[in-house]
Amino acid sequence: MIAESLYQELILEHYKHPQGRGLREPYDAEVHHVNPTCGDEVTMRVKLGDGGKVEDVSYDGQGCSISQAAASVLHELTTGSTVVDSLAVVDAFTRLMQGRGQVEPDEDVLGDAVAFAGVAKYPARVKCALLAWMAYKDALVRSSA
Amino acid sequence: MIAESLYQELILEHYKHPQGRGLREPYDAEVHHVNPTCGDEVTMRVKLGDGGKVEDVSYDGQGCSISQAAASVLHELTTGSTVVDSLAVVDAFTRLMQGRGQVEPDEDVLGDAVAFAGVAKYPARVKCALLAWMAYKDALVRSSA
Amino acid sequence: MTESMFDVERIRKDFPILSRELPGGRPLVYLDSGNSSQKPAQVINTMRDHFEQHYSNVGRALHVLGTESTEAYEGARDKVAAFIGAPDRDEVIFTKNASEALNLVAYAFGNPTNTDERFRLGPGDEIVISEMEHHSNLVPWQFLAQRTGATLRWFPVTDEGRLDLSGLDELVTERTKIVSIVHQSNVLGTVNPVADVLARVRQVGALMMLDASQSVPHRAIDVAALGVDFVAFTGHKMVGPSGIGVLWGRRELLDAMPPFLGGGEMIEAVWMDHSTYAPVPHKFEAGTPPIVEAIGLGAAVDYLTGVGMEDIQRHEHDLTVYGLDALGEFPGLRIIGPTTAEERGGTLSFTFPGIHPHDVGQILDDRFGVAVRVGHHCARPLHLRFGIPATTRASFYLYNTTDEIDALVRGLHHVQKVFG
Amino acid sequence: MTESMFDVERIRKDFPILSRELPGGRPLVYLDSGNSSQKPAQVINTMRDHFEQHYSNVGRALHVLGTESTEAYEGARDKVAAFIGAPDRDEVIFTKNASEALNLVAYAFGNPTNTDERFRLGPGDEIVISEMEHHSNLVPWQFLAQRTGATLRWFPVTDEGRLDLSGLDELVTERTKIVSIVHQSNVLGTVNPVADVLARVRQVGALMMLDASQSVPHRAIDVAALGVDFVAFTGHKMVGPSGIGVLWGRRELLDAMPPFLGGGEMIEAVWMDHSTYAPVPHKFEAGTPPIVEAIGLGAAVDYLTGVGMEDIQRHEHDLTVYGLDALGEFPGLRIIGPTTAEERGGTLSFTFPGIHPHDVGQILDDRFGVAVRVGHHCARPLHLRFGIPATTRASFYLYNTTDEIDALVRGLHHVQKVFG
Ligand SMILES: Cc1ncc(COP(=O)(O)O)c(C=O)c1O
Ligand SMILES: Cc1ncc(COP(=O)(O)O)c(C=O)c1O
Repeated sequence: MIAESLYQELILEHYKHPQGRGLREPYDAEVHHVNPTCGDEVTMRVKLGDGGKVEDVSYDGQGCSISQAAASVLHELTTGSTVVDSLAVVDAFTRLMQGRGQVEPDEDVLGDAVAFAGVAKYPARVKCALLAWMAYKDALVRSSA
Repeated sequence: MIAESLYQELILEHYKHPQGRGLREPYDAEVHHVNPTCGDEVTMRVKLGDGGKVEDVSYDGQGCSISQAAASVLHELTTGSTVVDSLAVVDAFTRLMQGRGQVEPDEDVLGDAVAFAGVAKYPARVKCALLAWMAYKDALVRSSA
Repeated sequence: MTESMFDVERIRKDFPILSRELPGGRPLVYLDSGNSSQKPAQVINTMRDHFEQHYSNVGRALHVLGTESTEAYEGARDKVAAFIGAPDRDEVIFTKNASEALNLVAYAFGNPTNTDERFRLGPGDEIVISEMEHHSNLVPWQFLAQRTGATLRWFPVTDEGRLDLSGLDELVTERTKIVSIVHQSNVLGTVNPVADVLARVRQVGALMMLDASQSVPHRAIDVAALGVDFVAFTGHKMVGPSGIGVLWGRRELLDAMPPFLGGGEMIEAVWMDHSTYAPVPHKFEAGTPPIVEAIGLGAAVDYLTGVGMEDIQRHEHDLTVYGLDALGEFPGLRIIGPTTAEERGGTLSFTFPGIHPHDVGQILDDRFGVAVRVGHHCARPLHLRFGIPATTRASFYLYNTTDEIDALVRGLHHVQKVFG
Repeated sequence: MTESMFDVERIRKDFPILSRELPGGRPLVYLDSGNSSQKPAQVINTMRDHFEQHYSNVGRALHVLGTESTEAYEGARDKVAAFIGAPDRDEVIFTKNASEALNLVAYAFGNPTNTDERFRLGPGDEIVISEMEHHSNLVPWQFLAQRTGATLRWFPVTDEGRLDLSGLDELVTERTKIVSIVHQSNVLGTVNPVADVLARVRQVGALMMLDASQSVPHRAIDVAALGVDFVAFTGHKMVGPSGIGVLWGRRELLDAMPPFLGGGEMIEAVWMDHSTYAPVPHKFEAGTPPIVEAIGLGAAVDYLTGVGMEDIQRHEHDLTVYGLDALGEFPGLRIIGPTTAEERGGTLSFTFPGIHPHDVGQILDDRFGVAVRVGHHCARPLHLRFGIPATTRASFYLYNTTDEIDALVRGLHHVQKVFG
């Protein structure tokens, strides 16, 4: 019963049919993040455009459904957005994940990412959900540097 | 009540009036033994004569009543004896001490040393009683070498 | 099942946690003993009783409590020594876990204050481990190589998950100072052929250490019969408490090694500018040891001996056969490690194509109360060797049943339904 | 006595062992808490409950038990961090005892793999300790000096048992890399003037470590306010279990230090030939940590906080004043350490002319059930400095009473009668 609240249909959907997966050229920065406790990995590339626009977020990786679906959702929410807006989404997502199930998700900001609300109750899985998102933040820092 | 069985009159007597204390010349071997857990120390000299005779056992040291009295009793029992006979006494004494109170002391072999029988019930004090006796054994080995 | 006095239902009653209910009223199916075992009431109560009635520091105190604590602590050493067939009880050194024991030996090498040839180590010298090592028998040797300039080499692993001895003579040579390998793999379940390796180690005059963290809990071990120089294992995997591990070593070597941690209890006499050291085991037990934990380990050893190590091994062998059968037939499942129960313990690691072990473990836990471990199990290089990031691992102990393996299989079917 | 909510009789009821009878029906008078403290039911029960209901390995397991154990273990870290005012909970590293914590820092220096200037050490560099150190804050630095060729120097101690700072500027110089001293002496009771030493340490750009094994249990400590770089203490002296100690260090330094023990949990990723390491605290926690022991320490910290560290300190101060008065009047008795209660804890060490401490301790224990410690208390150089091989030490804690000090005094009168 509990599992159901973790494995939302939407997460399984993104896992089985990841959006925007694959590493693409050109890019401004590439980062590789690893979750040492489980071996989940993600390589993430960011291409920025004029006016702080995020032109492409491409990625590859391996890991559990949560980490892979989170990367797919991240791609959807950030590509075509702006650095500033996407950072707001990352912030909201991070707060949701670290909220131990106490934080109410804001669907307007988070979109499909609200499906991950259940993950927040599983401390060991929070890192999986955040892996791609932290990598994205890191890649942004490096591409602006 | 228990203390009484440890601190036999005879032990207190040897402690207050140690026999043969003081380092003397000549000697064949000198050893210095320390009980690290309590800092008890003994320096022991052995002088052997013809026919395996123990001519003198002289010692100095510091420590508790048990360790000092044991050295004094050792002096009495070994000086003038032979290497072979005195080693038999050392053996009997060691067995008594390590017997956890289960070994019946043989007064014929041990003489005054039977007073230490109560010490065997105090594992932490056994080392004190044995300090001088182990040093004696060590000194014998070195003087025959 | 083989006829024996072994009664798993009676044994289960000794372990309070096994009758615990998980959230949602699920019963607990604990298949993660390779990670850490549960504790019988006998161990828990021994520890509580010591705290409530006898506790004090050991070695240093002359009073009644000090004497009682010291006797219980040193008594635990006697028990452990007897349990592993140590020729000399002073060869049993209490550490905080197996990792400390392995590091202790690694730090004995290449120490500039050491004068014993066997523990000298520098460029040109070699350390040999294997590709199936737990990080705790791998990283300490990497450190040692980095500190000293010595070279780290390793046995490969075959596709079946056995130690590959084909290059033994080229791998273990006159340059080798120490060979340290796992006795039973915590991922593959493989029990390694100690004698074959040891023969070569002796030929070249090197030392040999066994990481027995996964063997001592599961089979009768006799260190003298094994013939190696050092053995490490850990209390929490053998129904003992956390916070206690063991290094066994040959006395003569322990005497020759430089001390590792400095502090109270490990000294003979101290001056400001130098010290002399206590004889083993105390030489390697700096500071207040894990007193009540050692006493708890003593109770664990009593418990295991009471049940009987032969019976435990037989029971686990039966479970392994049953488990290998059940998983072997499972569609799409790949077992990482030997697929037959020969020279193998009850540790079954496996993968499903396209389903990540995290997801397997989560569903098993959430829906079925089946606790398995998922990930690389602190043996990442072994997983790299098999080209996989992680496995799902079910590991058995004396209190497990075939019913629990059935529950695992039911859970796996559901996993396939969700992610298929 | 000062007015307070502090009720020693109520506190005594929390400690099961205090109502134990010794052989012969004597009540226990436990005056050996400086050696190791007793444990309240709250700590014992927390540990038992964890074993019976929640135990599993931490960090590695995703299942319910693994999550509960990990939360309890990391929760204990939060509690300890709050207890000592650590700016960052990840600065709290669990070790097996204070000795391991001190060794951990000592091993960070002079490691050939280290690249941080502050931890480089070799000939010409100096390490400064003091003559009043416990062997656990002495031998690790001797080892370090021996391994690296650095020079070990030390603060002398005054006749009153205070740190002699008169040569501070000549002792702590540009050559000094680390100063490590005890916060409160385990023999003298002296509380050292940290700020005075630290000012000089900062002037010369060295690091400073405090051995707080005897202060953290007895007074509210704020590591940030102290301003030093490293602090070590130990669970068993602060109503916690054996098998658990703590190193606190400034994050930035912990990050810069090379790892110490290698193994599971302290890594980020491992290949056969190299590894990367987890961030602190895990970087320094190789292998399965003392899980239930850390949780027990968390319960100990809760207990002490519940009673109130200020009240505990006040109570002990009152006992110290009472004890110094009583012993000060005792014919022939010599107190080793400050004879007034200022900047001093409740640890009273003393000698009698012509009566060895072993005999004192034995009679006190056998006849009166008074448990004191006798010997050099792991501080042999300090005893050498005072020209004595050993002392008798009575040490107080929150559960002690003035009646117990009276019992001690009665016992000492009898000692004098037997040996006088
Ligand atoms: C001042 C001091 N430092 C260090 C230690 C060592 O603590 P542990 O034995 O727990 O390592 C002690 C206690 O034995 C002590 O009193
Ligand atoms: C094979 C093996 N070696 C070493 C260890 C390390 O034991 P510990 O974590 O108790 O140090 C383990 C368990 O984690 C293991 O399975």
